[in-house]
Amino acid sequence: MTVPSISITMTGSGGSGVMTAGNLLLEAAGRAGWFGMMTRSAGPQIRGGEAAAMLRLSSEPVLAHQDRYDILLGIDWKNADRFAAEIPLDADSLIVGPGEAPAIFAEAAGQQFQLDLPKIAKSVSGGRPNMVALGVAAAIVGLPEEAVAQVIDKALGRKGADAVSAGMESVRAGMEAAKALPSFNSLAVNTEAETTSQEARWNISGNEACGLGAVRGGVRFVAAYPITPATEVLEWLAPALPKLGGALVQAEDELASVTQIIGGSFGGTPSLTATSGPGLALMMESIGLAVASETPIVVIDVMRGGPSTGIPTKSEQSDLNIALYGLHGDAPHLVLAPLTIGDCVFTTQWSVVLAEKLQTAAIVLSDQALGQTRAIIPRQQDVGMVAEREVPATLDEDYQRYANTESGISPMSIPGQAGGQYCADGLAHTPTGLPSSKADDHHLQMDKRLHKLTNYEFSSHWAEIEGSDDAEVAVLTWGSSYGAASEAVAAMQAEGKKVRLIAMRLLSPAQPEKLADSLQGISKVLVVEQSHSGQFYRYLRAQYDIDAQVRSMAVPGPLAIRPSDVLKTLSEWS
Amino acid sequence: MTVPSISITMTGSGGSGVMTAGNLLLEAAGRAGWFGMMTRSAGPQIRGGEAAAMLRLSSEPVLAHQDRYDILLGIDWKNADRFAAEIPLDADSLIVGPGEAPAIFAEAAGQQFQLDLPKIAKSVSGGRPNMVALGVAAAIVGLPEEAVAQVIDKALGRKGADAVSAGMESVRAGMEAAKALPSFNSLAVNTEAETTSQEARWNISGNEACGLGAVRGGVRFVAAYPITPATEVLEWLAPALPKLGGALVQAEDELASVTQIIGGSFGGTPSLTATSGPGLALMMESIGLAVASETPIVVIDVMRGGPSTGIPTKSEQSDLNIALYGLHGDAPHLVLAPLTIGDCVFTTQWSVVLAEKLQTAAIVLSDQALGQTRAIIPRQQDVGMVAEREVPATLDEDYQRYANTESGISPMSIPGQAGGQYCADGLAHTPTGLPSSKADDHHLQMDKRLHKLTNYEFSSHWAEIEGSDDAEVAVLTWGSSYGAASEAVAAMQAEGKKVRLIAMRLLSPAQPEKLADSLQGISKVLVVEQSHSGQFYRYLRAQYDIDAQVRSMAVPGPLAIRPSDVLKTLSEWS
Amino acid sequence: MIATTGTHLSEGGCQIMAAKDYKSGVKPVWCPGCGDYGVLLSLTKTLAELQLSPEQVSVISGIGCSSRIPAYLKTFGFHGVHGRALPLATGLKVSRPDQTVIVASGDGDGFSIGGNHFLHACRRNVNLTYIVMDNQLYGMTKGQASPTSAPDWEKGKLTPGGTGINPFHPLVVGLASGANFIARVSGTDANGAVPILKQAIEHPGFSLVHILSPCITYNRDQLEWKKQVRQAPVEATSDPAQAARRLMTDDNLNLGVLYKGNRKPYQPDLKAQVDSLEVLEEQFAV
Amino acid sequence: MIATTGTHLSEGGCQIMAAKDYKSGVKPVWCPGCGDYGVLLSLTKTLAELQLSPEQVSVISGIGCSSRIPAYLKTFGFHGVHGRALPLATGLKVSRPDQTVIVASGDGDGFSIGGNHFLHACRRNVNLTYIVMDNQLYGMTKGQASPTSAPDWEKGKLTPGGTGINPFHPLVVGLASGANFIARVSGTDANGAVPILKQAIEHPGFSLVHILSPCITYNRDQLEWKKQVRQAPVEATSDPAQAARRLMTDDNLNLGVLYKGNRKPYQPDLKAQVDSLEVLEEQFAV
Ligand SMILES: Cc1ncc(C[n+]2csc(CCOP(=O)(O)OP(=O)(O)O)c2C)c(N)n1
Ligand SMILES: Cc1ncc(C[n+]2csc(CCOP(=O)(O)OP(=O)(O)O)c2C)c(N)n1
Ligand code: SF4
Ligand code: SF4
Ligand SMILES: [Mg+2]
Ligand SMILES: [Mg+2]
Repeated sequence: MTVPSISITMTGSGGSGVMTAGNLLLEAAGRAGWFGMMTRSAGPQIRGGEAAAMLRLSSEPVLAHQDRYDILLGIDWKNADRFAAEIPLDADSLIVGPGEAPAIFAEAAGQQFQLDLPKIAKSVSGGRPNMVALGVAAAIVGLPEEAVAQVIDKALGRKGADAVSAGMESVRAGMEAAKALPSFNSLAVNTEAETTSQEARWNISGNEACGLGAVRGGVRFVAAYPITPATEVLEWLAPALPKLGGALVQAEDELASVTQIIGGSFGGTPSLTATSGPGLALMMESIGLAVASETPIVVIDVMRGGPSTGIPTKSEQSDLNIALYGLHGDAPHLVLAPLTIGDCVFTTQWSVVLAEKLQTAAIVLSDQALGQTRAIIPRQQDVGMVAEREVPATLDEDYQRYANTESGISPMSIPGQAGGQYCADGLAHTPTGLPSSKADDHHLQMDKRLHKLTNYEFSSHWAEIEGSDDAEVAVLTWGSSYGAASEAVAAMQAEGKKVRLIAMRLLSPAQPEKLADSLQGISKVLVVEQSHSGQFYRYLRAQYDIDAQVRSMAVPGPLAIRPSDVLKTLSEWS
Repeated sequence: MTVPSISITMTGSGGSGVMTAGNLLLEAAGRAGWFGMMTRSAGPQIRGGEAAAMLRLSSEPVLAHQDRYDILLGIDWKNADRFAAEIPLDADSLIVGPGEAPAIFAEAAGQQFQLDLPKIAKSVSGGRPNMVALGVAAAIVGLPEEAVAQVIDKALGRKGADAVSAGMESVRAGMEAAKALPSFNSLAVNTEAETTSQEARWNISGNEACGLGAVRGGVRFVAAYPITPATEVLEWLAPALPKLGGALVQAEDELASVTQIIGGSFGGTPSLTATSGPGLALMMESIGLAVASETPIVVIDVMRGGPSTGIPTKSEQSDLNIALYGLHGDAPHLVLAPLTIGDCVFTTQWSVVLAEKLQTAAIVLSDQALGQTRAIIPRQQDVGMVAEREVPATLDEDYQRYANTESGISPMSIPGQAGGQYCADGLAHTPTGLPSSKADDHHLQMDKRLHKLTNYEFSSHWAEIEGSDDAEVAVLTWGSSYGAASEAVAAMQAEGKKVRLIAMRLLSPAQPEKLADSLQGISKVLVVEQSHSGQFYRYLRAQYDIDAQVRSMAVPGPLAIRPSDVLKTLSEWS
Repeated sequence: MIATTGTHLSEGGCQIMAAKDYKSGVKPVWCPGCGDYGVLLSLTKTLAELQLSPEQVSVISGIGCSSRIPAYLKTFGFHGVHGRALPLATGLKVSRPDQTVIVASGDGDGFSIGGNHFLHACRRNVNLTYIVMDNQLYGMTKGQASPTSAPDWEKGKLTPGGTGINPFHPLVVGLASGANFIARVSGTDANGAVPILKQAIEHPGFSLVHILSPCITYNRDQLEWKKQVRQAPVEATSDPAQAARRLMTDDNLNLGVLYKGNRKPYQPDLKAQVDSLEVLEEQFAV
Repeated sequence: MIATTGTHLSEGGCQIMAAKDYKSGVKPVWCPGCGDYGVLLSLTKTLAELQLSPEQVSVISGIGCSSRIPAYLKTFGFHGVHGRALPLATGLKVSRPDQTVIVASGDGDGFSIGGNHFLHACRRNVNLTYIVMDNQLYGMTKGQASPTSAPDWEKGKLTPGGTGINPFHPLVVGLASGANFIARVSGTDANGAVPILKQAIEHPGFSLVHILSPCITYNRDQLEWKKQVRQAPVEATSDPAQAARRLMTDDNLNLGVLYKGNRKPYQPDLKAQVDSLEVLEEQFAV
């Protein structure tokens, strides 16, 4: 069933404080017992340019933005047209703001009301237009004043009582002004929420969620070099790690950050770094070292538009190729992808546990759409998985660091363990780690490194599977495209059509049997992804035998794939 | 038809001069009008350890080593058993050397003759065991003394007449001693060769051939960081470029060498670098810059065993994945691979021309087996292709560096051209090069960069196709595996079986129509490659619809794929 | 290697270029008040002083707020990847010595990720002018510490308690690695910067110009620089040892030319010695 | 962060380790006569002097002839990728301050591809000992010029007429970037090297030990070093300015401790402040 929700965008030029208003609206919705998400978009200016806060609010958790916006609220309209492609309006949409909205919006929307927010703000002592906007928005969507008051209190409390009361005055003025406007208060306010929300709901971004997943998985050492849109993963970890007895080191570059974490891991500490495409490219050589030397590491790649510097502030799923194939030589490793903001916690945690268990590198493919979107979601319970590296039971003269075991996992000693000394090496080596160019040694270690991955039972976490058991059509997707695909599948099911959704969380190693099982009865597969060349589609062709008609729906960034895009393609085909 | 040939290996411990003897034997064979190839293998020591010179000599050009050796000639046997896996002997093989050969050889070979080369050398004033070995080898294979004398003269001439005569004395002593041995002089000596060989035949390694191809294609700027087994490409270019008005700069690392050549190319000079797996990994970020900014560059990757530092001195075709897919974002580019040592000239030259024409990055996948093997081959005619970059016909206010043309190729101005100023950028950009995060701009440039490659007609150079028009079985391979595959196919044809061989020189962009054409009538396809995970096989699955049964024969390094391995797999299947 | 193509605007000898003629007209993405506006102005004024035709000049940069500068100029430009402006410029200059090549970086681009190229560019001494807009932080990624940040700057988002690390001394390291010309200018004083930039461009070999360019968004304290800077009290020296002594006690606020070396620039001779490839091919003949 | 695990050989307090006890027994791949044999010997002797249990010590290297050294020792070791020994060691030491971490490089590994990490390791001043076996060339790749090669060394295979570039001054650059201890030893004089290496390991912060380690295969002239070296005529200074003056005129042949700084090493405190993750999770509660 599709989720009832309200979508609202607030825009404003540099200095208008529109993002603050958006954040407070989201938080207030959370206080009121709702769920929701907010994505920000900004102009090309480094800072202080025009911006748009795009929200979707709902009484149930939401995974993707809608195809359209109910409300466009402008604090002002300067350069707002820049966001037109991201803010589709239609005959049911309402525009509110001072004077004439840009034609591109006005022509699309059904209704337009003029409301001069800056002017209203002036009527309040210390009033701010963005707080007025918050009041207008809260009123239109039907949020109780109490919820807004709580967040104003929290946000402005530090600035003193005057600031709080000026803020609330502005909010109230906005609410008052909104009475003249149609309301969209279709969502039931959860009256119990005020008491339970503190525990039951989180306000979190995907990047923060990755950080949390990392420490839950046991990560205690991080080395990093900032890059958009991954920086917030690191910024969250920087103060968190010292509290847990860990450390984050800001490195001189990505070559250093990835090798620093190899060093940390060699020392026995689960270690991680986060980056984006350009940084990942620089790390590939050393990720290969982690694979060959069997030193566990986790690298989070928060993907952005590519290639090259590309579009740092927008999302795309186009680093799949480099993550799967970007290592020189045959270097089997793990590639995983969170499906939702909340799932960033679990997938990162699981990746840490898997990397440590399998003594290899794990690349986690998050993206800008997950990472920099802030959402009200149910609290993510800790599943309790923690890194557990196999250490040698006994250490004697014969200890072989790269012993050929049945599982392919060789117990790994840690500096400080007497008798466990070995020399880790990226050269082809013997079971003891001695460099060797002999065919037998090379083959043994390559087989071992492959089989430890392919033999491992990854359980049902490999994918989320939704929809009908008796469907003939399936949507196959991965990572953040899950949100839109899931909504589209739900909509089709609501129409009585049978569809199945398979969203892969584990990309590598491939799971041919699991996929075959999950495709039972399916004769048509739509492959949905956000890339230009259909990277996921090609990967599926390379690794899986799919006994069905397969069609590729590959849409590059920077615009998010919308549920309706998937729905349309699906309806036309099935 | 299979080529009649003699295969001989000479071994010796550190300081024995066995490589010199091998090189002179090869050169002498060339003088005698033969063709041939020589591969060297050495122990783990940095320098001066045991070594093996493995030769195959023939009256016709040869592309791969045989499955077995006719003769194993030891200057001494110290550590020679280290090479056993590389030197298969059988009942028809002859071992010659001082005392007992290592058991692993002796047990395999049909005949063994004791000949104490060092002792024979002592009987000559100034005699050297390796020159004795040269004489023995020359006599066994039936090379005329005159041909050996010529190369001795050339090699030792600088050291004075005494050295030359001591050398020849040793050779003659070896020839004399060899009279007691069975001879393998089955190859006709080309008596005209002495006069024509100078022009008609080359003694060249694949790495040198890449260097020559580069300058033939118009490369005049090279920046480089040394790495085994690519260094000789650079070492050949270092003195050659200044003669041609070009330059080679030794850079501080691979990050610098690849960006230096982007700078050189931006300045209008066809530019190239050469590296191996670890260096290629470091270059990926900036190769993406070349793709996005449409600045032509050529990167030669002389592949070695992987992953990580792997096996620097041995061959493997396992960098195919990184070359095809190792760039972040969607970054279409060229990937090519020479098929033979001689073809290193043409493929490199063609790559330069294509990169310049299509304003993109070309990765050339040579490997250690081609690069560091020295061969006598027919002189490689210059096909006359030279880099021709499209420059703007006129330059005015409206010049758009990244204009959306029909071919997708946008005329590129060069610094110094008034009115042609633009700012090259790796950010998503408009046709003028201005950074843009708009969907339309992003899509336009991505489409353009893809289509300029897919629209281009690559002609018949895309692959070598051999064998029967009416075959039902095909061998599909790429790069250096062509040699063994070609020999296997020829052997099957000689047995009256019909087989076709398709060896791809152009790996990316994929050529689905061309492959479909070349597979007309084929119902079984054996995919042959030197990797552990079947990278080529997976790539074919991803990009091509092959309407036949497909089987993968993927064999990792470090041992070369042998014609008989292919033949066996083929015979068993077809 | 390549024939210089095209006609030069100044070839007629009469057309006088003004500073504004070097502006591309593209609107900078910088925050209002950013020091980089001043640097842009200094550059256009310097180019006008030198009367270089825009097509004779290439401005190469990496990634960062400061590295956006090439697009705002009417010269050739290359906005490359983070940290690699110097090698890109090296490849261009070595193969096209006729171009005037200016390299622009920030303190992160130049001294953090690009540190190795900095070392080796100083050492190699190609005839480049390297301007580094130092704001002691990463502006583009929204305010993290850079190598030149003060150890107790607590606002760096990855170094909550301050970096605790001594800042990088660009000029001392530049001198130690062989830079041939070292100067400092204030980004907010375009007129003061022009004569220095002019000298830097005209000086043969590798010229390093350290520019104090405040980031008003992530460290407003840098607005104070304007008041704190002073002309270096002594003349430029050409003695590295003397320069070292001075620079080691330099407090980052001395403006002017601080060192003027006379090492020979690195520039391969690009005159062909043979006129056919066949001469090279002879070596392969059996 | 991690509990130190395992028992120490020396825990009983009675077992005395000899130099040979630090050898792994693996036969080096080095050419007979290579200077690196001497370095290996010095290291084992130094470890014996310090009576460190082999499992308390990690030796981290990059790629090169010299970088092969960890496998020849009985300590923990990591033979990583080319140029990245220092960051690998940094990650290890920061998260495992209880380990004694020694980093081994060649001049190519350390100053060419690894130059940026060198700069920043000096600056960061983590308690590491960095030994660089300088043979002024790339041995492993068969004889190309390195940053420390003489400009007129014509045998470098990529620089046929010599590099024409001033050599890199590791000690000057190391000092300029903040190394806390700087010394030079001769690779061929193990007994002379031991006391210096010992001090380097014991000195807090980043210690740089420049080792003249001849490559007899690609530059036999380096055999002369043995005769040319001398003890530095003056005592180690702790004044960076004085050290700078001395090092700038240093001819590469002065042995001994040349600088001993007293900057505070960088070491994050690894004591946990909270005992449950829930404290961190509270911030997300609506
Ligand atoms: C390989 C890579 N790593 C990281 C980044 C992210 N990044 C962009 S600019 C920048 C720092 C810029 O700092 P600086 O050079 O001082 O320029 P400023 O913005 O301060 O002028 C970083 C880390 C990137 N683009 N590429
Ligand atoms: C990324 C990468 N680039 C290049 C190489 C090739 N390579 C191996 S060792 C080496 C230089 C070693 O020189 P140095 O560090 O001085 O050590 P030495 O052999 O002289 O002791 C090079 C360039 C490599 N292994 N990896
Ligand atoms: S963030 Fe700082 S450096 Fe960047 S444009 Fe704004 S003021 Fe300038
Ligand atoms: S090549 Fe030189 S550095 Fe390498 S092992 Fe031989 S002598 Fe030592
Ligand atoms: Mg900066
Ligand atoms: Mg060296």
